[in-house]
Amino acid sequence: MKELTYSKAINEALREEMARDSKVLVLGEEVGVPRGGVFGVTQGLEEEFGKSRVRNTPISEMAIAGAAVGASLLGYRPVAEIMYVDFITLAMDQIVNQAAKVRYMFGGKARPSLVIRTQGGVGRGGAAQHSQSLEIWFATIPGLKVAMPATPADAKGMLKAAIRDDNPVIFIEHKKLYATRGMVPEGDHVVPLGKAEVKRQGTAATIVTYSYMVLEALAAAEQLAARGIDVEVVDLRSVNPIDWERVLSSVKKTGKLIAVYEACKTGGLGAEICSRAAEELFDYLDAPVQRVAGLDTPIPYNRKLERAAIPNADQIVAAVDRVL
Amino acid sequence: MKELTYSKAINEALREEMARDSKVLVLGEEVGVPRGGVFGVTQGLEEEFGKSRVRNTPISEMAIAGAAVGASLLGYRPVAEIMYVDFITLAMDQIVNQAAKVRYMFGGKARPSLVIRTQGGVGRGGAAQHSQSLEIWFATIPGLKVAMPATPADAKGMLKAAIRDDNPVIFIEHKKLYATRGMVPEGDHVVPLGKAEVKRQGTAATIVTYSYMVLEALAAAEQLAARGIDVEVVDLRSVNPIDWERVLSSVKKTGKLIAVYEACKTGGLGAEICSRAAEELFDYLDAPVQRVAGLDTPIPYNRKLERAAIPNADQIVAAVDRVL
Amino acid sequence: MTELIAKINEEVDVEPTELVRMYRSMLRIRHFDGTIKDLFTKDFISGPTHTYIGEEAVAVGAMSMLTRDDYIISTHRGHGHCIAKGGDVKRMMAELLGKATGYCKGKGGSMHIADFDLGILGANGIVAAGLPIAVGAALALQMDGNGRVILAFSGDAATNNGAFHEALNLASVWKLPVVFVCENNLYGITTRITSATAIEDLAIRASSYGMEGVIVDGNDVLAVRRVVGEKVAKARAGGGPTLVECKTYRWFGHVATDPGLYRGIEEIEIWKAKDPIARFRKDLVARGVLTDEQAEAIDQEAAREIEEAIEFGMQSPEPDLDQLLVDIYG
Amino acid sequence: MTELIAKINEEVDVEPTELVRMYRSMLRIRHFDGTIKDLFTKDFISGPTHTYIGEEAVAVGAMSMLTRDDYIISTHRGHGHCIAKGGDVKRMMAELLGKATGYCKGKGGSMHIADFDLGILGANGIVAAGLPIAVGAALALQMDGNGRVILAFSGDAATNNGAFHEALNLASVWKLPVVFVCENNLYGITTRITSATAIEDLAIRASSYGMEGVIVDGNDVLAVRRVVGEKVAKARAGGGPTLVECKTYRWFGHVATDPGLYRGIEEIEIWKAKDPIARFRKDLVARGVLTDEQAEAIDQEAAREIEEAIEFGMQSPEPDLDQLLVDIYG
Ligand SMILES: Cc1ncc(C[n+]2csc(CCOP(=O)(O)OP(=O)(O)O)c2C)c(N)n1
Ligand SMILES: Cc1ncc(C[n+]2csc(CCOP(=O)(O)OP(=O)(O)O)c2C)c(N)n1
Ligand SMILES: [Mg+2]
Ligand SMILES: [Mg+2]
Repeated sequence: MKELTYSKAINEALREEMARDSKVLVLGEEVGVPRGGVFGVTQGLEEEFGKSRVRNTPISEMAIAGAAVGASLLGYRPVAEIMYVDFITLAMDQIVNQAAKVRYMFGGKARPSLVIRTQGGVGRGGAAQHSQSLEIWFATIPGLKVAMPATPADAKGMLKAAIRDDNPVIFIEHKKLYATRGMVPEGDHVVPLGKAEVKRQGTAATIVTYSYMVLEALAAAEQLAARGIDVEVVDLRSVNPIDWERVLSSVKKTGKLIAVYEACKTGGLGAEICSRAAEELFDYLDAPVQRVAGLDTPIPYNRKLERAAIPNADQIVAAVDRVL
Repeated sequence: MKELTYSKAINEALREEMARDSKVLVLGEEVGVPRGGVFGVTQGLEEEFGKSRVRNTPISEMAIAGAAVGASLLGYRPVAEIMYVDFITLAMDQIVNQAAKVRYMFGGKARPSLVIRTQGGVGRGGAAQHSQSLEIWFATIPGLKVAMPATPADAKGMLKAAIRDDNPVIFIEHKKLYATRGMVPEGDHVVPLGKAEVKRQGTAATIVTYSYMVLEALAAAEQLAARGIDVEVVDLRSVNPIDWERVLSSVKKTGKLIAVYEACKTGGLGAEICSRAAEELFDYLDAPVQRVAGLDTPIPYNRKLERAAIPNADQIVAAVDRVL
Repeated sequence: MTELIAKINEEVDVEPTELVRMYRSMLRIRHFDGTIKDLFTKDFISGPTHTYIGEEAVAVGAMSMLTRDDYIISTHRGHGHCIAKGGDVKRMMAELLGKATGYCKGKGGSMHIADFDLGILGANGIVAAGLPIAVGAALALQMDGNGRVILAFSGDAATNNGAFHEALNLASVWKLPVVFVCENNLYGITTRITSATAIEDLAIRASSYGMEGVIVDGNDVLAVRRVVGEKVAKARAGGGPTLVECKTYRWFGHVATDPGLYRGIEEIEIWKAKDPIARFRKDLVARGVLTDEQAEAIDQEAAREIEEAIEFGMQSPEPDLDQLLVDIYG
Repeated sequence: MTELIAKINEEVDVEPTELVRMYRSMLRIRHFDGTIKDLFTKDFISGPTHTYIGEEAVAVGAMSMLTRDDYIISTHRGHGHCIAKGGDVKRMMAELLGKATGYCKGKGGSMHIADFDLGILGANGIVAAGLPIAVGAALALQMDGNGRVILAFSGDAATNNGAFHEALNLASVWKLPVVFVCENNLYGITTRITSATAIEDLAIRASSYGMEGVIVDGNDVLAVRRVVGEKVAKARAGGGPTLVECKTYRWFGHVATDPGLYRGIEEIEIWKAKDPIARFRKDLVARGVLTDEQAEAIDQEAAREIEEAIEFGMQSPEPDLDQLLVDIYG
């Protein structure tokens, strides 16, 4: 184990996988020399693996995604970076109509072994076009997998799993997580996709969340623990497919569900969590399901407003209090 | 009142609005002479209103949507057609980052008075890239309105409302509805956006649905009525914003909710409906909420498989039976 | 940058067996697509289904210089590409009929036929979407470094889509082994290319990417063969991509149900008179490669093959219902 | 198609007051963007914020031939465009500071400043996304039929995006009154344009759309004025769109926090020596339009205006919290 930032953990996963498998490529805007991506996540890769396997691209999101699809069909394992998830709007056809569909519509022949790395969420002042949380777009598409790790260890382990996976994986990082630190197992640390993890055990209520909001949920759990209330925090880690077994067994145990997510409340992923629980655990739920989510608004520039647009630990605490 | 097909009802709305307001334009692939769109919906408009107001475009979905945004900012009311909702993947930036955001991010100055007409859903043999139901992508975006009428009368009335609306409206038709017929009020028949309608009254259970599935739900209601079971069918009509008052008051009354939608079950709009009911009507629901939805699969070409991929009246009946 | 290739049939140094193979391939396409309208009308086929009749010289000429190990990526109008690359007409027809024996187990249909073993990376229901994918495949081929290439097909109207621009730019800046074959049949659905863009010759677009652009008579199978062959050789040698515009015409409507008459009978007749198959046949007979009887026999053999393909497809079973949820993830 | 405009300063028939206005506008831009780094470091500004220093001649020259009723659409690097079109530096600065008095009530920030009353349809955080919007605005202007035009700005790197292709093609086939002004500052973030495309002169891309393409020295404000003015006049007269490539350079990094040194000190120094403001000032003094003292005084006035703008912004209130849910729908 060693302490790494989230961003270095991702870098390490890329380095290890590139060293392990010569079919792994990295492409995207600015991913190579000099900066290794505008967030520095791919730093050093071009120096280590060369221009051929680490490719800066033009500002052509559609071609970046399409090139990843095409290279994967010939046996490569491209890891494409889309700088902000907001820009993935330009690559939706390649992701949704091509990558997600080729295996099925060609009757099983294709192996779209690609990863699209991107980052989303509210950071500091990105405003309406640089702050979105769009994971529901991919969570609802069969054929895609969607990973949204919250910790450096999961980021490393899930990216390794994603690269080795034979399906298109949308790997959504969070800009506010890059600088966070955590212990990361050394060596071949692989975290399977589609598996949630209980990040904190408890019995009073179940908080289901993912990505940056795991940190807010854990902070809320601390506050509640100080008052003698032990909530369970389930980190989905993958939002497609969702680990229903883990989610539902926790809710069964606690009888209470709070779904926490940064995306706009209406139509966001938490709706799926709550709906599934309401369908399948009717006899177990002893309080209404709760959603603590982003407000239904574009993200404003002003910091005070920006902060108010998304959930925080206090709101999570309040939601838990409502159901106890 | 006169009987019209869904497609003619839309055509009539366009004609009436173009006659009423010279700022209304129609643009898109094939919308003009000779065919008036590949589904014939815009037939006759170029002949009546001229080349300047009815414009065939190149196969440039991004530019079609962008041109609609730009013209709206200068006071026009463009109605752009994207031939299949599957192709809207190519216009997501203009719709989500531009149209939906301009008013907010410019501090209220912009008036994005545009309509994007498109059509979706499973038809006959369109397969994985011509059959999708992607409304959740837009239902989760604040700033957009999303209309999905099920009847000729609603299609006409809602399109008129959409054209007069000062917000970007994604108007999603259904390919299987075009040939359906229904009575349509003559004259200035405007159906407000954001208002659901009870298409059939009942007390045994509430079916909440929209677009083509309204027909399946009504067929199911008939079958159930034959057995003495009266279900209420709520047609959302608009999926952004959702008419919560109407939805929740019906569920309050019946105590049972079945959400029916053609899109993939996981992450689809029905999750939002069920989640909201579970949150707000905990004390009223006397059976688990149900979802009757498309399977989580790309749509296959073969007709037998295609039919099996999406819900039908029998499945709706079965779901009602489960909760009674 | 743009060079017009005129008549180049004079000196042909192609083996007679190869010429006959090409002729047979063109006829297979013609007969295959000749059955579509009928099958559609009888409701055996559904979904948008596009015929290649009139354009056979492009697919057959372009692909005649590829090996089995080379790749192609096709379009919505893909039957001809698939047949020219050696696709099995039985499995193609079974796919159109939605059968379990089809190329995609009946799950893809006309717009999604693919045969990865033959290097056919698939038809595509999204206009121009194959081009960025071809760029990725070409990147893989460049990294493999064994001289293989990919042909990326598109229509004329497809060149107005952003995907075309991004794909050609990226292919050129990375000097990838791809030849972009643009089938300019003058229309996208009912829209004439000249009302969708202010230029006539699409090959000129290559210059925006520092790429070579060439125009060729797309109804002259040997001209297409020579030009594409040259550009394939250049790509194999590391010379980077080329845009080859083939001027041609689709005889029938955009899809099976479209009579296509918005183009005017006269225009259609002019182009039918330039029938690439009749022209090639005449040429082959004139050169003594085939007798008239032999040419006719090949025509009839091709027709029979397609009959057999229909027979095969009709006899084949539907996919099992449990196929619905198979092949989503791997 | 592409024509290189060299030195054209010899015969200048521009009113002295107009020359002085242009000079002042360039200085406003320089001083405005000169404050960014400091404000950012002190944490008064957040989010990606891009400076225009070094490129002032493009915005000011291009916009000097517009009327107040004409339109522009800007980019992420938009402060210069806004100032050149007459934007209020107080409201701009207040916006950067996230204040209620800002152009967008503090809800937009640097990348979303707009002033519809002045025809400024907004900066844009998405590269190239303004171009299709400009086409729609130009369509509106064409239908209005009163001779107004729109200038659509983009960077060099933006021309590799599909949006550029679709927008220029559509503008050309519809002969819309738009002039595309491409600011070729040689880089997109750290990526040199020549490693993102295989061509050097981006104006050549116009030929793909049957459009006129022109290159101009983007550090020569009068050259930009003349060339863009000509193309604006052509657009007003129904002559359709033009692509004008302005060769220029950004002195500093891509965003406030980027030193920009990946470009090499030497290259940066070469371009600093071509300072468009110093050059214009020298020219104005040489022509007797201004004395050195007057030129200096204008510089100081501009600096003071920006100081006042900061003062204004700093004093202004934050938006109320209830603004969060206002302006979503209208
Ligand atoms: C992105 C996209 N837009 C629109 C369509 C509908 N469509 C199918 S084929 C076609 C015309 C294509 O024309 P062209 O590229 O010239 O090819 P051709 O059909 O002439 O072979 C259109 C518009 C589509 N499939 N994909
Ligand atoms: C679609 C999209 N991709 C990527 C980005 C990130 N980005 C912001 S500015 C920029 C570089 C733009 O370069 P250029 O067009 O030359 O304009 P310049 O910054 O040089 O003025 C990039 C890649 C973005 N904002 N939008
Ligand atoms: Mg065509
Ligand atoms: Mg630049």
